[in-house]
Amino acid sequence: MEIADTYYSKDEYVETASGNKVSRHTVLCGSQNIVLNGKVIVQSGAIIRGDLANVRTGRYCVIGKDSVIRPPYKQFSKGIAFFPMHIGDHVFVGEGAVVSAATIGSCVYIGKNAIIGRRCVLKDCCVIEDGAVLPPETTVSSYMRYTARGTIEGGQGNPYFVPAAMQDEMINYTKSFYEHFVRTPAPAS
Amino acid sequence: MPIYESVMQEKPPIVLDIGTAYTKLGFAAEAYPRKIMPTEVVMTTTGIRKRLFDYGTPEELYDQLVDFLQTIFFKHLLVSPKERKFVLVENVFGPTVLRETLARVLFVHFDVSSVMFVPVHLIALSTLAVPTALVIDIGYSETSVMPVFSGVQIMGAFKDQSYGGKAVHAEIKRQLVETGVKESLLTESVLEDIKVRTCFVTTMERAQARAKGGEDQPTPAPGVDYIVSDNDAVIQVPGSLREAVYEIMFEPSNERDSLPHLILRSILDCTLDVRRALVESVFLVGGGSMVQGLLARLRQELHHLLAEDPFYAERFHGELQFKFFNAIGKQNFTAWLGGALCGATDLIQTRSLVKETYLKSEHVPDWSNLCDNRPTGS
Amino acid sequence: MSFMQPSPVKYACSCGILNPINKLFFCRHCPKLHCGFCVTHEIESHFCSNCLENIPSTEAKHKKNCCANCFDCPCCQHTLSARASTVPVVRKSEESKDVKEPKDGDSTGEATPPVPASSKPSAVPTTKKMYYLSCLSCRWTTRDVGIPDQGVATGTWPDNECLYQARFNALVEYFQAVVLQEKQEKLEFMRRKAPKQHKFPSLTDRTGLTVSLIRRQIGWNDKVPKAKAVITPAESTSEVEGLPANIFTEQPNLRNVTTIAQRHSQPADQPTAVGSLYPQRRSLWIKRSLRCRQCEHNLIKPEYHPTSIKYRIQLFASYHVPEVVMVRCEQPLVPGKSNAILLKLTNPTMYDMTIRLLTAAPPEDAQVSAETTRVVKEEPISSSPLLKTVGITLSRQNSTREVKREVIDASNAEIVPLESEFVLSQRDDSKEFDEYVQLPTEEPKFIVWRKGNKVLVRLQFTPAEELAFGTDVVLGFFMQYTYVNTVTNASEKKEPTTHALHSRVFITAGATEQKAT
Amino acid sequence: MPSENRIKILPKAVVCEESNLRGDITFSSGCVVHPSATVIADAGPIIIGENCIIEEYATIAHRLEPGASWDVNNILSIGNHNVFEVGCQVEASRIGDKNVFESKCFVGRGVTVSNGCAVGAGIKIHTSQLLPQNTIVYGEQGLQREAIDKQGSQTLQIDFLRKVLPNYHHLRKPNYDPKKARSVV
Repeated sequence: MEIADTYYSKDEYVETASGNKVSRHTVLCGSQNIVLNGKVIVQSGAIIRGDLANVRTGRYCVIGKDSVIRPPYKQFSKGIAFFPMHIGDHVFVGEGAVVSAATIGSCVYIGKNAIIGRRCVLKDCCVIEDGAVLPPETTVSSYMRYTARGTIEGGQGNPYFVPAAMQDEMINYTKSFYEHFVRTPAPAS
Repeated sequence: MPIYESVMQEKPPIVLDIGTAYTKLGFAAEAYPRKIMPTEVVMTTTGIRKRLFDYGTPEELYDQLVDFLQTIFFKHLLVSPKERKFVLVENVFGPTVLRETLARVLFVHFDVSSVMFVPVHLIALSTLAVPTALVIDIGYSETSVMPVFSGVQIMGAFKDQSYGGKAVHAEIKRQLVETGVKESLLTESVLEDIKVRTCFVTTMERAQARAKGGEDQPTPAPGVDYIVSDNDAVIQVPGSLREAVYEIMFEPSNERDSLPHLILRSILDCTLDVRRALVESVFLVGGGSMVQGLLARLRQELHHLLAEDPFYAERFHGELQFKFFNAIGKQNFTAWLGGALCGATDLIQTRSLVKETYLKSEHVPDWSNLCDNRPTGS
Repeated sequence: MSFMQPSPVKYACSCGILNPINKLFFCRHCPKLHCGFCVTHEIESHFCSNCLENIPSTEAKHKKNCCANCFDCPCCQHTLSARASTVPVVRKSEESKDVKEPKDGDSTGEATPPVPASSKPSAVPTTKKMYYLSCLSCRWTTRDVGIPDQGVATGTWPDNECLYQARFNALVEYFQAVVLQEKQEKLEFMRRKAPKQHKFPSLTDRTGLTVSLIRRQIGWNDKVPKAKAVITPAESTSEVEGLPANIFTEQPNLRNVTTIAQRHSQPADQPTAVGSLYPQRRSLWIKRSLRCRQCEHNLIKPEYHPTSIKYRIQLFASYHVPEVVMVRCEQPLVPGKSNAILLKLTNPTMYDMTIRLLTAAPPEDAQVSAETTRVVKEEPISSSPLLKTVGITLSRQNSTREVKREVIDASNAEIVPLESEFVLSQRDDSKEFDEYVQLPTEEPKFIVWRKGNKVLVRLQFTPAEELAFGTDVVLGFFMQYTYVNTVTNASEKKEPTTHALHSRVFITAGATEQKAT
Repeated sequence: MPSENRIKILPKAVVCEESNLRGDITFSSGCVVHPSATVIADAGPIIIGENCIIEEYATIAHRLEPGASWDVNNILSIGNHNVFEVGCQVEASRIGDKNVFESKCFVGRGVTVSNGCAVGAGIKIHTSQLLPQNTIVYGEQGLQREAIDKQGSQTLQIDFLRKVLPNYHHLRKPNYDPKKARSVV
């Protein structure tokens, strides 16, 4: 089904030169450490913790409402370090998700209220179901689907669970999400 | 022979024991199954998780079996079923539609090269390397007794009753609901967990005292607070429940259908000269037989009945001592283990139903003329 | 519309099952749609989904489909992570002893908390890294069950062995011998019964003096090695294990009793006490390739490398079949009230397509293209050269096929077919970037909008009169489209052939609303 | 309920300005409160022990029971070294030391959390119960077990955050000196 248009008010969102659309009601800590590579939508209530470490996203990402992007930390015997977080292109982070992954590949779908624990690795083309909880240091490889029950299903070539053409579908989805994320037309007065 | 051996090494047959509640799966000549998984299927079309044997039409069963076996092959065993040999452990008196559909799925959909159906009681016995025993299979939906003498099943003496894991679950549920626990909390998995982690079979003396009622009741075993994790509630599991739920297998009734009666009646249905041999070789298999205290109780009950019940006292003669076999491995996969043994031998070549034969008639021959594992060699 | 929501548009697969287009594949050789049900699944490669290492299939088999390095938590089935702790190497009586204490190996279930002195920075200058496995989900560690820490993070963790392996092996040998013996006896019996037919002595013949002599000369056994299979049968006993004495008095601690899932994850020993849980080697994962059942061509073949997301062969239906996307219905769905639905059709191929939407199946041989011969379509599958030449496919030749099912026609609305066919232009990625102005051409009335390889079509329909409130309205139609095939089965023909194909499409338009009164 | 917020921040505590604090709350020394964290003390004062971390969207609430009103003596005391991870919602009646509340977990009122416990990510505990020492609530079903290894300490993380957060955030100033206060009381 075609994605319906999502409207936002002119006052709420800032559009950057590279086409990023960032809500004013977000908390971008340490914004000098946050790189949004263009056509990225950051919806209201999202928090990106650039103050802890660098955060970098690819093109056509969607950071959903009230989600938290938080670089992961690791404890060593002598101290603690926060690691930079890399997010690939065409990544969708659903509403209310908490993401503390080390890396997220391209064309990844993270469902609503999913929790991605510290230093998880999400490879390209994987799906995290709504409400799924990934314990720290989980690896989800390509074409896998991490279910809300905590099991992993799918795999490349498995026609169920994750679409075989996940890459194309995510590209289409995030692009059309961006295209349908439009400013509310001025009321005809 | 070398060719055959290399084939064996190349592709060990797949051994499946698809039970009502749990499926045991693995390869022939391996000492334990690779996985024991719930017999549940996630439908690829709808994503709904359901029990494999909940089906409306045979077509529905067919589709569910396809999805179920697909998971087994490509998620657990990681081998292609194509051109494989199979050993399937089956219930002797299981519904025909089941084995027919299963065979159709394997031959038509998965293109397997041969299937060998082995009867559960007989094949379980092969793990002992003895030819004679009274095999009692306590499964999820039923408990069945089958005497085997010299490697031959005495079909006339087969007995079964519906008390298995399912009945125990129902009993736990009934008792808990009586104490005021909300029924919605008691899902099948909660009941199973309560059964497995808290319940046991009590001794005969205590059971009799409880049945009699009166003052001198034994103090029940301590109760347990059980936390239902899914719904985040606490259930008080009374100690009396813990020791009493398995009484459904021992309840005396006029029909003489409690487990000890079932065993004795089954022995009585056999000819005179095999009875002593059977009495001295009782073999319990199936997940239901793993509960604590079952063997001890059963032994007590059997001797009690022999001594006290005139019906049996008349019919059994001489000094009888019930003896039990200990399974190798765990009882819940004993039948599977037998299948794994059977699949490791040449029988898989000679006694299997091969694809060509199946496709000619699209019919599975009945079990009676299929594999028979006679350790004595006849 | 969320990405995960099931698509309202479903295509009927050639096997009769309805699927959204992203679960369908298109075999160019047949040419037909296929779904996961009607293709053969094959194993392409094994890999560990945690460490992402490719494992050759022979090694995978040898390792029982388990990864050599990764372990699952026996408690919650999540992956275990190796954790390092620094321990002093020098035997400095108190402290080092303290560190190594946790391995006193009591498996009684009364797991006493060991003193975690290991994380304490030690005063001893020479230290060594020791590793233990820890679960980050349930905090289980190998120290909990008294497994000693290891000097290297992977590889040295001991496996829990099977207690009755020796007995099992003996049983296997025994039964193999018994069966073999039986077989030989049978042969012997048959041979004795059958009249002797050979004039000349044969080495395998075991009667006759000459043969016996020759056999002895070349060092063969004179007699069949009659190794009588022996095994000590199991013994039954009247001694049975009773209940533990304290069961009636002691308060059970459920935290020390394993759950059924934990037991089953360790099938060999199925421990009942939490203290006997043991790290379990992680199962491998596979990549699959899919093959058309009819013509044995691959539909999907992934790159074998675990981290690669590419395919070597990818015949997704969405690359070959015009995609129908439901945009919206013009009015609320009311039973018996005529309505119109807007559909977006996309041509994914590099050739123009002519599309017709019909209410009945087009006749089978409605091939529009002039040069198309029906040979292509009727090319018998079994006669493909591959099948003829390769010996191993002999058995496949009579390979059985799934019974084709009837498409379940769930449609409950009357469709007004489009009055004419229309052309959908080829896909051109370059056009996406330039500001392409559509020339105003004469368009059929039902075309609302057109851009590049996309077109928006207005299809009129009427939901059936008798539909109850809240039932889904399903539109069903046949979409006929021309498809230019660049591969052909007939090798002499080089030119692409054009087929007129059709798919049955069902659209769940939404639930009916209350009839306006 | 007191008319205005009375936030006491002891020296060496790091409390971001962008946090939502309501009621009478005491942050002991070494506490770190991230932006967008919420602490609500409606029913009575909340006293948070030393070296606690309260992350984004975490909510610690001491809510009014129906019909009840602000009571100075109804103190919700939270021990030392507790971690409240992103999006957790904790309304427990008492919290000991060294507990971890992982992301998006919910701990309802009536739950008493002792020491060394960890409530796993996404787990919801509504029923009144006592979590004994070192309880780990884990998994999609919220099973409980007893940890044998002790939880790692969070002091290193606090050290790091105490260094980094002032560079990026406006902080609430420590406004309460225990020595001075003691002389007052």
